[in-house]
Amino acid sequence: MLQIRKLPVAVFALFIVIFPWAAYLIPAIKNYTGIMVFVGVYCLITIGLSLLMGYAGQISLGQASFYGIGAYTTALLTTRFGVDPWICMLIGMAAAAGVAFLLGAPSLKLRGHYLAMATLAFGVIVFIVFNEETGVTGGPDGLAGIPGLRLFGFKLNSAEKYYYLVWTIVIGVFLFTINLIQSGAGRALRAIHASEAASNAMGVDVSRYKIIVFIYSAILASLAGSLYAHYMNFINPSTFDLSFSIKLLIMIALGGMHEIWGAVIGAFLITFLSFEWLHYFKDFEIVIYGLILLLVTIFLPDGLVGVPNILRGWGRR
Amino acid sequence: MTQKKLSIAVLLTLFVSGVFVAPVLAADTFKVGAVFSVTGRASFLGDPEKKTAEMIADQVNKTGGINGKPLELIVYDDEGDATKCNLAVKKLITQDNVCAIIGPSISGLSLAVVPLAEEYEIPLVSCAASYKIVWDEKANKPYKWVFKTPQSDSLAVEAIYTHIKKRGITKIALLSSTDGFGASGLAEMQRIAPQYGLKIVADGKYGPEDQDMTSQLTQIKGSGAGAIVNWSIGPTQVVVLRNWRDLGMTNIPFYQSHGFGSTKNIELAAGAAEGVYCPLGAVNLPALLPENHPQKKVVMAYMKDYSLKYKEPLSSFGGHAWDALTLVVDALQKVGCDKAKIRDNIENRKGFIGQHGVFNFSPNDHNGLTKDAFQMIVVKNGAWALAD
Amino acid sequence: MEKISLASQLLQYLITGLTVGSIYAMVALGFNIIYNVTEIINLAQGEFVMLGGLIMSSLHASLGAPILPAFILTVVLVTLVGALLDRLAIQPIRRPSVLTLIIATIAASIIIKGFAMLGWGKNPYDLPAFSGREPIHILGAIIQPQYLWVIGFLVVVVIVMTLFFEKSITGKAMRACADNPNAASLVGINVKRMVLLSFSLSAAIGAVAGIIVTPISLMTYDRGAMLAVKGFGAVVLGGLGSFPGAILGGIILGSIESFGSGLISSGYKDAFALIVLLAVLFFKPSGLLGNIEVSKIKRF
Amino acid sequence: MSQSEHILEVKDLVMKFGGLMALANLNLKVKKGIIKTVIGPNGAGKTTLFNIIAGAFSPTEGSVFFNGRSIQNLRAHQIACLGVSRTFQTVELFGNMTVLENVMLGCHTRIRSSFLASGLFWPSARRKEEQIRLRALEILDFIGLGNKFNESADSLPLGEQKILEIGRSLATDPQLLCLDEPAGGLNETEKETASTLIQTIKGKGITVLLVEHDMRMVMNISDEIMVLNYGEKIAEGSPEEIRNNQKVIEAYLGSGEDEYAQD
Repeated sequence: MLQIRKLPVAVFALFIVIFPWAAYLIPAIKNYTGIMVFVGVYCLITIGLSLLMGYAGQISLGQASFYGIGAYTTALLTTRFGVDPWICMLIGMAAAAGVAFLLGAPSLKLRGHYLAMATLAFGVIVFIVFNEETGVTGGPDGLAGIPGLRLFGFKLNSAEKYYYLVWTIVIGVFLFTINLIQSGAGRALRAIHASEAASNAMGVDVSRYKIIVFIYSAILASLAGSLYAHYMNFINPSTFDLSFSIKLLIMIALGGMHEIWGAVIGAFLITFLSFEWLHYFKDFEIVIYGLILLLVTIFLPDGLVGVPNILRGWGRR
Repeated sequence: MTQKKLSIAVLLTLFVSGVFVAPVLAADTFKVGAVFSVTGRASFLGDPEKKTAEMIADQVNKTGGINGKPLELIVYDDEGDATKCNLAVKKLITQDNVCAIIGPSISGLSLAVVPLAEEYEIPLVSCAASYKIVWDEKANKPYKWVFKTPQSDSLAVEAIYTHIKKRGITKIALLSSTDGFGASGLAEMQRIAPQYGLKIVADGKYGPEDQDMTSQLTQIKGSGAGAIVNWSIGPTQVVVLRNWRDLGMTNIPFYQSHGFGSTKNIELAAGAAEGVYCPLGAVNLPALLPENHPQKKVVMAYMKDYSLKYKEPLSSFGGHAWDALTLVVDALQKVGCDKAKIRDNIENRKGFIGQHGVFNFSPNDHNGLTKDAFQMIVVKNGAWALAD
Repeated sequence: MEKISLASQLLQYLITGLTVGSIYAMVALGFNIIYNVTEIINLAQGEFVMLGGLIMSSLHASLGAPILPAFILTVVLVTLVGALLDRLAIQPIRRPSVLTLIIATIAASIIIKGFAMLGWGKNPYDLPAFSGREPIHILGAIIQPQYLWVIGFLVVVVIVMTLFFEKSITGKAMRACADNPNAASLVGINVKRMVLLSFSLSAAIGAVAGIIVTPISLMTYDRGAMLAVKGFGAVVLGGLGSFPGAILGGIILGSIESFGSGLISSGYKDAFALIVLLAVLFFKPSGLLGNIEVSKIKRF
Repeated sequence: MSQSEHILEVKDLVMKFGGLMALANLNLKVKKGIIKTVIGPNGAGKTTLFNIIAGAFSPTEGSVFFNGRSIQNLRAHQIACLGVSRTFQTVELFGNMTVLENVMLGCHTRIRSSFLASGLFWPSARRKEEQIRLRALEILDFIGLGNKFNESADSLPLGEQKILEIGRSLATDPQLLCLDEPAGGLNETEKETASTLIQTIKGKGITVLLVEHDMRMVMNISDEIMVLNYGEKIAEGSPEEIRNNQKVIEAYLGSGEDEYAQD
């Protein structure tokens, strides 16, 4: 029986609440909260992607486009029309869901590398639109002046406040997703991953499930994009390019894609590596990054969430 | 499995060293932060900027520092990524406690961190071109804490258009790359063309990594344009020249942006750069400057030091960092590490002789350069020459 | 001012499309050789092209080695990199899946790119054109001699590959691995060696592509990723595993970009190519010349 | 015979793959509550027939009626929800899930909760989940795998995997159960178990459509038998009639495969 215990989630939540105070004491992660805001934003996307890839077995190389759709929707509506940011977020999520439906219906019939290419192509097309529609999106220079968020009249203007906002949302989404995985829906998803023919014969509407998960992952990515835009107060297309889609994939692979925890661990690790730790290697940064990636792929096929199992294996010997 | 153990040990070491290696605690120094796009798509800007800034810091420290205190330059690479840039600037402000920040290299990223500089009240001297970086359109005056050293793209465009108009050409074709450099140039070219009575008859674009621009040029060939203005950087600006020559279009004058200003490009063009015009600042042309030119001395020195230290031709973009850092160092020398005073010092600085011109800042002008910062240059016999 | 007729313009777009498409096709062929033996899409394929250009430039343009020895040495060196890639990054993977293999090849491409940056720096490198830069005029359009070299090399590569896979024992053995690795190893084919060979072979083709395209478009250390994406697009458009498909896919992509930028909007030329690709996939899920039944039995 | 007596009716079914005729003008009627078996040499079109009934393929021509309703244009999952369930010739279990979860998935057709309700862990969703669990355990007891509910489906021996597939199908609460070679690859004891199980299922009022090569089992449990050869029906009747049908004997001998001899 697939059991994701709730206790670790509670411990994790507690850690999220308390650790910012402890982090100030450790010099190298002084910037902890600042970076964790982004880790949280990425977590939202990787959780959706993990469900899509690890559970439903569908690859997406275009997830950055939904992230971008969320970001640009809120950015445009708030700066041009003065719409309330929270309403913009909902509109952004609806927009991403609509696009995901239109793309998913024909694409999710494709298999393996063909699906990878189709989602990749979509991601690149969206990027080109962000880049080329200068009149609307500001082109490569981006859009500035996006307002910050307020909650009950309370301005979320510092990294700390935003940290708590983002992570509250992440934990909510995380719990929602866990419940989903453990319900009949999650079972159906894993069944699809194992055998589409048998799932169909058991009355599972395979294409419907695939599309729903795809839409769910798009909604989460869009939400992440909106949160990002309101935190940065600025967006430009290069944040939403193919390399970001690939980075998300790397996060999932590194953390472990068959477990929802992998999404969180992967996002955490890659974000800290690329924002902080790799800088110690100066010019060798790229090479070290590639090496870490390769070593994990070779030696930890289940990602970092598989490490406890490996350690247990050692203990037994 | 030993392989497994080894790999895990390696990984653990990596993380532990990442987490617990504390930055070396610095002695009493003047700290200046710098954020450049050293790698990534805009590395053509960030790389020479970083090298230049580090060279200047070395020189300052070798000659006794600033009023006896060493200059500590902290450089972060934003990789052309807005998120990283934001984090780097925040880190410089909140953790490294720098006196002032130079960079970022790209207009988009500079725009992204302007709000931070304003919020934390720290002087930021950007090395990117867009006038929007220093000009608060809502308030219709410059941002309080933000300056920039590069000439606005509009100045380069105006220099080119003046030259085109002088030759009696009225129809022009534009070419630009789809990255930030090309797009901001394109926007200015489109905006300013009517002021010079120029009609844009073709508007071609290409990706920053494209192989061949024959199609775009062929379209221009059919458009009846009297001159071509190209705005791009990196290999494409050379490839487009070769295509122009190969297509037998040399009878249509070709204008490059100021981004063409490296002799390396002339060399790479393999002869195709002959007769090409571009607007360049003094920094590109030390040898062409008359002895009494105000910038002659600083430009010659920079050229010599840079080529000696890095064994590569000078890129004019490094000059932006030279201007920015020298400006900040000067201010530090006069007022010390007091952010408000540094700001005031820069804002009122007149006659600062930099690589890209003589800067005259004022409360209403946080760039301090005029169109005269550019001269029209033509490539003659594989070298720069002043255009008529 | 001299104008150019529409017909000549169209011809010019076609010539450009064919040339650029030929490069994509070469990358796509490299993808297919590896895919056919291993079902892996090697996203480091673009790095072979980059290395080919940069190594050749160093040997020929900088060190002054004569063109033929430099050419051969470059191909050999890049082939070695291909073999190393297989031995160090692909073979050690124990539980291959689409994702792990994609990540492994991405990781490899990051490493190769990183070393190229350390070795060559970020500046572009050039090569002299093989037979000068004097353009040939045809019906108002021009052809750079190097264009002919590109198209010519594509033809040569295709002929050599066809002969190799159809006639030679090794080629047949590689095809057997593609059809059924288990059966192949039962009849005594060393599957691992065939995989190694496939990586070496496609690295060699990548190197050739890099050498011939550098005189046209210069070469920088970070060009690989873009070429890999275009090649991947070409191979999927034509149908995974199909050699004629790879060539067709590459040339179609190149032509759409060329005509699209000339006739409609150059800013969106890459988008046009991708929209066509999506449309093809939606109507023919296994690409133009791919076989849907075959694609169903493939693991990935 | 009146319409209502037949749970399944296949009319003038034609299936072509490219130029290959897999089924030619096939007609088949299955009475409610019986075990009907389709036999025939390899490649006779038995599995194709199953795939069409279950909605995995759509036929080139002809129609399929289930309880009088035309189903040949429905999709596989819709047909499953109507009450037609199937097993696979080669085991298609969800190997990454436990035995219990495999059966629980079968309950999907009857009890379902929305994405939102499951995600928010609403009481209704929890209640339904518990209901499914109990039902699945019941079925596992029925097929005799009750004590292995927590094992991974992959880890079972082939015989039990085949039984589990039947259990999973039962969980969909079918009226018609299509079993594709349930005894294929099993040893004698396992075959016995399977035979008994199939008869018990018939006892519960579920109609069984069977494809099987094991003639002893077929003759023992079938109420009616239809024989296919090269996509065409060559005989139909009771086990006794089939045993003595000259055409059938020729087909088997002529095809060079003496199926009787295999047992």
